[in-house]
Amino acid sequence: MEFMNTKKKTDKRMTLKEAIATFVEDGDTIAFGGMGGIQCVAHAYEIIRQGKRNLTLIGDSPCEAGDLLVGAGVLKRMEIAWCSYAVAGLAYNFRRAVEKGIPHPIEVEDYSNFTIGLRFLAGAMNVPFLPTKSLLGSDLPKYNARIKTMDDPYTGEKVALVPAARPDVAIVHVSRSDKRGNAQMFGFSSNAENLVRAAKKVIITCEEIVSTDEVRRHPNLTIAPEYTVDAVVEVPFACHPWNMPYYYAYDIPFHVQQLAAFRTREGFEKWLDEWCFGVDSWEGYMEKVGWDRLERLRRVERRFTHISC
Amino acid sequence: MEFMNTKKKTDKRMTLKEAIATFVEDGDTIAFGGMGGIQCVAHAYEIIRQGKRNLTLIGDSPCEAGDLLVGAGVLKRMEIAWCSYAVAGLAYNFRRAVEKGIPHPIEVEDYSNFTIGLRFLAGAMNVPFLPTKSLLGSDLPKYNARIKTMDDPYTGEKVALVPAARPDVAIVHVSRSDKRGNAQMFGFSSNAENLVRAAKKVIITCEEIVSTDEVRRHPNLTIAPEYTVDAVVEVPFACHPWNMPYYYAYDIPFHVQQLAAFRTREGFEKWLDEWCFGVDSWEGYMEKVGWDRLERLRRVERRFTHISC
Amino acid sequence: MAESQNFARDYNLPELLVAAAARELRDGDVVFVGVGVPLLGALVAKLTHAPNLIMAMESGSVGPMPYRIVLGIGDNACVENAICTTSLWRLFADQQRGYFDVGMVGGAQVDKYGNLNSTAIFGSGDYYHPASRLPGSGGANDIASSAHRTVITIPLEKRRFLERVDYITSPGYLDGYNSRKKAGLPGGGPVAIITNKCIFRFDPETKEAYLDSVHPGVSVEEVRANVSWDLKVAPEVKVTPPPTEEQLRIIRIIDRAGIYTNNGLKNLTFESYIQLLEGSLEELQQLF
Amino acid sequence: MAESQNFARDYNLPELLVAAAARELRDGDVVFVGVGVPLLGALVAKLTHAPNLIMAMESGSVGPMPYRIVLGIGDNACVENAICTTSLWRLFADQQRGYFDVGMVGGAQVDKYGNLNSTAIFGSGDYYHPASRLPGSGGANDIASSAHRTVITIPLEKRRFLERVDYITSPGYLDGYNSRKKAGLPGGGPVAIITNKCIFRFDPETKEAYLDSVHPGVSVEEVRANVSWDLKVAPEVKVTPPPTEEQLRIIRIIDRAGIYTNNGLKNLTFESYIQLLEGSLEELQQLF
Repeated sequence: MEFMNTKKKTDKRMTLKEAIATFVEDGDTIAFGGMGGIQCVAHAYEIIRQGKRNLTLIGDSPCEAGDLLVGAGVLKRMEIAWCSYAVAGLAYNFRRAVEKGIPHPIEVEDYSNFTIGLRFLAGAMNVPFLPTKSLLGSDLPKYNARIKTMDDPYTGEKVALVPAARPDVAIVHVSRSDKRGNAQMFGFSSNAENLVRAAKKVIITCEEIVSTDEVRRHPNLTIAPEYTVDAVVEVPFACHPWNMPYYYAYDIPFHVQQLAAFRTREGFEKWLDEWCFGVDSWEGYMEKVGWDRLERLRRVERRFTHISC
Repeated sequence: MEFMNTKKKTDKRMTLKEAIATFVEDGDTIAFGGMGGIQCVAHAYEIIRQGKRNLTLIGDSPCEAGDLLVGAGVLKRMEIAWCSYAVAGLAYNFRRAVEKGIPHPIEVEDYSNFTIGLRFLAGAMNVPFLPTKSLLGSDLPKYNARIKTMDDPYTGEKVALVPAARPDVAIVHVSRSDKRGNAQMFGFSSNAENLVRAAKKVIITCEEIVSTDEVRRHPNLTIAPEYTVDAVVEVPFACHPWNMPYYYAYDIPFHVQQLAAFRTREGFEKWLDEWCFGVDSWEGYMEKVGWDRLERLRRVERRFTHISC
Repeated sequence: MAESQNFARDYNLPELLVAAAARELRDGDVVFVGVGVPLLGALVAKLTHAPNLIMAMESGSVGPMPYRIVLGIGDNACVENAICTTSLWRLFADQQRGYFDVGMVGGAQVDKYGNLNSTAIFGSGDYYHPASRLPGSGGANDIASSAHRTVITIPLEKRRFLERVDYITSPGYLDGYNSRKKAGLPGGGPVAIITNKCIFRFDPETKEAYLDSVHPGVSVEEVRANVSWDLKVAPEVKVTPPPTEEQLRIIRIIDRAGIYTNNGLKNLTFESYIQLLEGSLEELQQLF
Repeated sequence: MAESQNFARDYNLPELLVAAAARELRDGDVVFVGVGVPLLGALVAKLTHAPNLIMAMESGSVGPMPYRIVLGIGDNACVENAICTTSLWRLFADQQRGYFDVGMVGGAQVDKYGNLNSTAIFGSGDYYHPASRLPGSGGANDIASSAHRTVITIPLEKRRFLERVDYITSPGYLDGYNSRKKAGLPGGGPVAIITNKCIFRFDPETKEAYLDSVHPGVSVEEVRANVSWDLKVAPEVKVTPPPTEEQLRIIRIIDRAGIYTNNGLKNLTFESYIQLLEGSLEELQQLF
């Protein structure tokens, strides 16, 4: 028989280039997995390289992807809780866009991490909203009309409502997946399990592709069953310079150097020329970082966390 | 320092008798883990043995505990989706109570499995309700005033609301736990993760108590962190005759024999006299079932499912 | 499928029903299954024409390949070789999200719009004082609300096939026409009612059930006599095909003790049960 | 705690702040931590007076015992020896449920009722055209809404300590008195503001911040000069205790490169970073 859609395919493997070209369209609403670590870096570079435009980003704290995309002029709008590189530094591109309209002005709709999480959960459950006790009393509802407050019809207590997020595309990096898209995660998964379900189209990237038999040996680890997934891409070190639990440590010295460049618009543009447009693909980026360096990040991580299943 | 409540204790181990005596009070609202399998059987017998009264049961499909407790006259009210023993037979006690008020009349409030699940999720999240697309158009809202329908304030589409469940006590059987109550589950967990969070007091029973170091080796398996738990009890074979994945197979021949007895009120009373009041504890029940039989159920299960972590 | 022409000759009614259920399923379908005939049908489909079929069980299991008969939707068999084990609410949320192509539901009463009652037979009483209290919805309301299509299994009896059920536990097409959609239900509604005598399907416009096929040896009149409304009948009523040889072979391997398709549980002893499990393991491992 | 009398002599300001944060925590507390001083404080508490303290990180990690400096709330260090790894929404839901005793939050502006702004400094503009766009709430609004008590860390500067913040990202006591409760917030609100010069606490009735202790060598006047409202002061202003010898020893093991308590990242090379990690592993394994 013919399968009706890409989620039914039994082999969803493709390259990152193909996945982004196939599933990300100009004007789409997009969401990335990761939080603190497990950031979608390879993916953001590829989107920039392909010259995508007018995207809306929904995310809790999509620091790397958010700041890169806004700096590259890819985003028209962000619905987020946070944009900064945390310990390594501030999101200079995000600031320049909001404060000075560089490279162009963007709309920002503010939420909190939990309530962005609830928006994805609502999308994943196919309900139009979810209630919360966050946001009450704060100024977020004052400047965001889509945060509504209501009196609970059962008890009369106050709750805030946030609307479901239903992005066109979710891009989520996981530990491993089979070719059907049964995606598994060791360690925490931030909002990944809901992102994949909230989105219409889902690109799973993974550190390693494994057999379906291996998936079946550890069904507890599956955060995205194959019926949620459209594409599977093996992208080792996809989060560099960020960390991937059980795979490689955070390359914070690299990040410091990167953010020093991002402080100025010129520095950022030069960085993109070199690290994004100056290479053909993520393989080129990895080559440039140096395999020995990546290997050392992997080896040192193994001393702290190792998969014992 | 003194800990403020039992959830802060660092050693929560006690016997099942102690746990039920300490945490289940007459008039309480109670909920049990399990769905299809992993039924709380030892726990239901102990509650009956201790003569608890006027309990309200909230549960998706709490067949064994529901039917036993209603037959023993422990329940005054059930908020459920289903009560039956599935393949093995019908819930005769539940039917007798509703149809004929034997041993006494009970109130029943009907939901579906999903919406009972949502009620626990709402309780776990500390929000007063959750929305769903289930229940719309059916007669459940017609006879259950606590199912409300509303127009979504974002899109105008119809949703049904169900109220949070916040039972006084949740009793949940898991694969293993440490003495602090970090409870882990191999395989599916039905609504366990939300039950423990929705309830005020939580009794975790487990097939085996393990060290906290062992818990830390597999943090993905933890469905109830210690801060949700008040008591930890090691109760092997707690689900007999039901199945416990990775531990022992369903003893359906036993169940057939049991349900043959339950067909009549006299048969049920005789059964309770023999299997509940005729023994002092779950150890007595297991002795009566026969250790060789239990061992064979365990051995045969090992051939089908084995923990590989 | 050439094999589908090799129809079996010696089969019983439950085996025909399993084959009929299997035929409702397509390769690649995600199926929300209950125990008994529907589950056997899903397994037979997976082992014949639908190798990429995925079973979902409401206890929280996705994609198991069990090496033994499944004795409940929370049986240990459900975790065997699963691709994902999770929680009940997540499984149902995935269904509400629209990931499940087919749901299999049953009940004690069904009406001409495919609405099902598994809550209470009112008799001379009402919901609060029913003649017969049934188990309740379980997951049936949720399946009927959200699965893309639902397949109903229920025995054909006049007291069960009603103009209107006493209580709508699981919504079919409600009052027919577009009333289901207007109620806000995301799923597509029932596509078939499989009974012990025939199969009904639904008019695309009115959403009323009509007789589509009779099982071998059953007459249209016999069906009419067991339906309490003025039954509509397809212009050319088909004969339900029997199981194929291959389907039958698989049914008898999976349900080797005939728990669902023959003697039920009544001859099962503890010894024969353990032997059943051990024997199943060897035979079913070959199949997947 | 006898050891608490053995105060250190040679310590720097960040080390004092870590010790102050540690003192806000009790044994058995579940603490929602952010990186930097709060996290170091939680680790120091766990390794001294609060062995049963549990750290929760919003990426989805509960109870880690990391053998290296934690470089983010989603750093790999967060999964080391965790008792539970789960999802972001579940962690926050657990906080909303009331399981978390303490949350640590920061911001760019704070006001007399402990409301925090980490969204935008309006300057001559407004929310839509701010002089300075800050990172946003992240999890801070959620922590401030639901943790039983929150501990605020922020540098003492007149432009940061305002009668009213430009934008309430994270609610403190809103307009004081019972206004927080009336807004429907489940958590208890802030209990302390730890600054580089002093610690503020809150009046139980008015919920206004008052000066409770000054750090060694800081005067009350110096604090007043850096607060833009008419600051209330405790009848007897205490002196913030320095770190104990034991606290200091542990701070310097955990943050052996001084990333949070000394030179920051500026001297870090890739080589020295890898060496830092390898050295940490050996030293920190001994501690837990």
